[in-house]
Amino acid sequence: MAVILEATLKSIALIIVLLTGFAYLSLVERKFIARLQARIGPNRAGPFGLLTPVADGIKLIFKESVTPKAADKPIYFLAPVLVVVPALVLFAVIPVGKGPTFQLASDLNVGALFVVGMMSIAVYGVTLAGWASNNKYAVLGGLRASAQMISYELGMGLAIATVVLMASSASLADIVSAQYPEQYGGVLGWFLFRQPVAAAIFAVAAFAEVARAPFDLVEAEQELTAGFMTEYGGMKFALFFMGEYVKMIAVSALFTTFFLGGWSGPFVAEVPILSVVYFTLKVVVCLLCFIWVRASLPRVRYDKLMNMGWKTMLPVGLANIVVTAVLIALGVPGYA
Amino acid sequence: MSDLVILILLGALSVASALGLLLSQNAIYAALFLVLNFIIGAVIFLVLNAPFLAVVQISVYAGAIMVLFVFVIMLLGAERLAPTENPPGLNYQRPLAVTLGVALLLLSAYVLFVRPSTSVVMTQPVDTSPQAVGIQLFTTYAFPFEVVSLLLLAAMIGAVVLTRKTE
Amino acid sequence: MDALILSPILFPLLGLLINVLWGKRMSEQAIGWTASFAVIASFIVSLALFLQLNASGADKALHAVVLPWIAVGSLNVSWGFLVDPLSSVMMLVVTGVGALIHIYSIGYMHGDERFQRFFVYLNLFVASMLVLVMADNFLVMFVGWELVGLCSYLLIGFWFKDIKNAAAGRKAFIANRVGDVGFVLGVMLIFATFGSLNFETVFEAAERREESAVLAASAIALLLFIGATGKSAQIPLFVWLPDAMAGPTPVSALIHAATMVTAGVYMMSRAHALFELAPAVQTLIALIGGATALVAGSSALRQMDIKKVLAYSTISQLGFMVAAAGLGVYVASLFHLVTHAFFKALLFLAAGSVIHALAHGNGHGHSSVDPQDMRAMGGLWRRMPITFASFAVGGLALAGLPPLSGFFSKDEILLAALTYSPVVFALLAATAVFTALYVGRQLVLVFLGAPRSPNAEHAHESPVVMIAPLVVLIVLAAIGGLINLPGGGWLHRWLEPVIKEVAKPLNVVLAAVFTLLALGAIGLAWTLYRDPARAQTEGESALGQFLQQAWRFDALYAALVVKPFYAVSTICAQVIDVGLVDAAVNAVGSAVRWAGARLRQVQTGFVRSYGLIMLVGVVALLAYFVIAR
Amino acid sequence: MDAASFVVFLSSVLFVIGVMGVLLRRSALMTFMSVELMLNAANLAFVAFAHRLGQLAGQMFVFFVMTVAAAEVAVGLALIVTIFRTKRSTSVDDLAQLRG
Repeated sequence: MAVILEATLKSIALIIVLLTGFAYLSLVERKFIARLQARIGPNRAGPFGLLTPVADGIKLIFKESVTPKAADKPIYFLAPVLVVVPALVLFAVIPVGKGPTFQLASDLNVGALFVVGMMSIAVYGVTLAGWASNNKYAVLGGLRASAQMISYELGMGLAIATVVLMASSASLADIVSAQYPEQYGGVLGWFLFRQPVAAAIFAVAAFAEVARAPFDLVEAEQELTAGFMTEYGGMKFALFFMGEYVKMIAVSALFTTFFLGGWSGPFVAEVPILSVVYFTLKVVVCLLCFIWVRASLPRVRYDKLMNMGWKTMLPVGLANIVVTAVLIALGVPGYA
Repeated sequence: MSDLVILILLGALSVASALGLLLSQNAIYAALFLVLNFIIGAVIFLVLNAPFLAVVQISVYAGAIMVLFVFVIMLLGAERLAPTENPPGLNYQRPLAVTLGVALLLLSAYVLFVRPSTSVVMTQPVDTSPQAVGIQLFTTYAFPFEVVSLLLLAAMIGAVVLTRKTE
Repeated sequence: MDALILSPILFPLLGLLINVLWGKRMSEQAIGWTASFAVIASFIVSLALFLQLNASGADKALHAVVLPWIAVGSLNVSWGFLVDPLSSVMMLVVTGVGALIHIYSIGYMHGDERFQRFFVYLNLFVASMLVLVMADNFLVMFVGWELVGLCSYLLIGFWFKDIKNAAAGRKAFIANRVGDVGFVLGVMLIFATFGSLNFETVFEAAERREESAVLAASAIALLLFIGATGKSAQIPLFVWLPDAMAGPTPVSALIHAATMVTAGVYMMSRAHALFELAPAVQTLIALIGGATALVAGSSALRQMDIKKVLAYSTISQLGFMVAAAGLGVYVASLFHLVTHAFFKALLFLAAGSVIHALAHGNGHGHSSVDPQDMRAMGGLWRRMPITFASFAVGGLALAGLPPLSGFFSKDEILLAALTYSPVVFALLAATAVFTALYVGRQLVLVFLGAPRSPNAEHAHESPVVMIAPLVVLIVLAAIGGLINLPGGGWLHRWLEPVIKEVAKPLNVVLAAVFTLLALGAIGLAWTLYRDPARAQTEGESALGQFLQQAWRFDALYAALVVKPFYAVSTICAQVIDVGLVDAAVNAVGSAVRWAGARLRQVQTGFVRSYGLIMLVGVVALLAYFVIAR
Repeated sequence: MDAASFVVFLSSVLFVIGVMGVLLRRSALMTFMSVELMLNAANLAFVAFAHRLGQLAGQMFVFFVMTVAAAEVAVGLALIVTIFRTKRSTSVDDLAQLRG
């Protein structure tokens, strides 16, 4: 019984953190982009615009909820949920701090595979949202989204497989601790430095998974109005919005775990709570990179996107796995 | 015993989703019911000490195979299924099929619950970690593994050739 | 040692392989010379083996068992090969004459669309003939025996686009097959009698004159002789050889004059121990040989085709050899075989040269003539001097004029006939006169007088590749007699370990008489055929017709064998096959159709109903296993 | 009743539902999904037996079944798409040309 209680409490805490995180991430993004574009950004609600998310929330809640007549109702309502849930569930296996205290399913020895599985489930929400709206732009957006996500899942899966190979374990906790072998002083043990190719593939795939610029073809307003979200408004739109940001956080957390040494940092052994701080810091850096890229790069053409997924990411990822496996088999220092 | 309770709950859900698949008039719904069924199946795998298969089930069945189904259904616009009416000369199909299905169910129930089962001693729980599965896969089952990889290649080429548009 | 003994066979096979695999990409020259060098190499090895045999003493045969073949019960046959004095002489003849003819063929077959295949067949033939000659047991010999038959068939029908040529090939094959049946039966009987097929074992037993051997010898000898009549073209199976002239002329020279047709004679010499046990059969053989010689020799008198004359001449000379074998003078028989190989190859190649020259004219817008018809020739000596010289030397050797090779060998046979059998002597003596007569006739018609066609008028001497072998053969045909001068020459001594035979001294009277007869016959031919008009009409008389058709053997066979056979075949085809076999087959077919028409109702085409049927099966099986077990 | 027999029974129920789907539904897509359901039912039974017998072999089988299923779906869906292009229909009853 205690186990269930603990899990429930942890889940609630996690959801609260994520929801606030999502709300303020939207604010951060708007402010950050504004700075990058030499603007000021939202600054009306509250000091420095800190209450903007609250104001947004109130606006969205009180908006009239319009449902298209031809929409397939159950799925129309189900789709936004399907977008948010896998992103939330992903956090179950991510160790946000040192030890089992800071992880929901700490003993899951197939954690990395679980990540891949959840990523693949995430496609449904987008696709079904497009289909259920009964709108051709939405359907096209949905189809584009699913095709894009499936293509980039392969690259991401290969990158994760390389990491699993390096750590010789599929448990995320093991992966984090594998990035601190004795012979490497601190930061150099990160897989970011020992597996730069995998890290690059993962990063690119992450943009495609979250469908953000430069890979936001799914909602390319010039071509598809708002893509699969065209027919969604009010809170249902907010759910998609939330899904996107939670996914962004989740992917950043995963990148941190896989390549940036997770929660590790100086003095963690003495003060365990520091690990959560380190983890949060690293995730925030990743998120800022997301925003930075969005502000800098133009959108890619769709066929180029698909070409890159299948003809660059996949072969490179495969080659990387082979090379890594050979290096490990040969016992090369840093890989054995 | 708690395992059994969980399993019965999951089983009920599983059967319900399967019936949903059987009875739905919309292919997308059917596909979603099937996805649900697969995810429940994955949880059952977890309960039965098969975590590796559980996640593979999710990523392969739910994440890849069923996405493909949904994709094809949407692509063809084939979601509206005509009501099940039999072509002439096929009227016997439904009653016979149902009868046989019930017979099959009764037979398996008889075997499982009525007949005294030959006692099988359960040995120690085995190591079902990905490592253990991987080692088995690359030693004992290395040959089938290679064969299956060839099969996948053949299927891939077959699918490409079949759907290629001829000029 | 094994490899060395085998190599004469392996070289042509190697050449064949190269031409089969890469011939498509090789030039004519390359193909021809590959094949020729293969045979030349084979000849060189044969020569080496011969010299080794000579050095080590002729009674020490070289023997190699390469592979076991059949070992069933008491039957034990291996791929064994033997080089003894007898086979070494044959090897030299086969590879030596074969090599010359290969080289000649490069010129003769120039431009043929199936040039490559021709040389493949030729190499295969040489290899097969060597298998026949070098075999150390009857079964391997039979393999070679069949293979040369096959090559003969392939090469006679080489220009199979003309249906006549294909038919000729078939005829040769069938006639040989009849003989082969006798040969196979003979081999079986040998095994039944001696319990072995090895020459050594069999002949030793035969020489010991074991009782069982003596009893069976007549039957064995008769059966083997039937085989020989097929290969060596004797009565009654000689009819295939004239038709075999349908093949390219080098083939006629190599196979149907110099080598394959001598297989029967070789076989009889090889198995002489067996034949000597059956004196009655020997007499029969001598008579048949003599009769064949006379029939073919007289038929040659009225042939108009340049090659047909030589074909009948070949049959006739083979008759001489067979008669000699029948008289028990095997060395004389082999001697004639060797000299005949020289001068008959020479004659055929010279004839080929003539045909080549005349056929050449056909392509140049002149009137089209049959290049083999002697009526279209005449006066060629001026235009083709070397060919004329070749033909003259070969022809005079054939006619038996001293000191050419034919004189010695023929004389030896006539002398033996005179000694042992007056009837055979009469037959052979007449044939000898006929021989000189048709040789003279042919020389006059082809080379002397005035050209009787534009082609003959514009004929040119053949190219060097064709002329060079002719020159070599001229020499051989001229001096070939030296290998066995009367009174126990070299060949007698050399063959001593295999065939013990007392040599006879030269009978001067006989030699002088036949020389004069031959000269007289040639003179007669000169007077008769100086006016070529006679040649045009002579075939029209009843006797002319009779001779031209070779004593009407073909017609006889057509009436006695072919027609009844066709009748029986017709009955089989129309009554038994259509009425019985076909009806049964059709009945099965319609039964299946009927059943199929009923059964197809099950195939509704609905996948679902198939699935349902499967489910019925599944439930039934499961119920069986659950309830019945 | 232990967990394994229950799961095996569950597997047979799911299997029968799959069979019904194959036999009663007309759409090729439905047929196909029902086949997947049947395969999955078989997988459940395999895992149950593996659990009961304490062996990994059953799980290995499931792994291979999944692979084969993936291959099957790739080709099968390609077939359905191709058929749909010519027939404008996914009904298996429209594909009855092979009747006798």
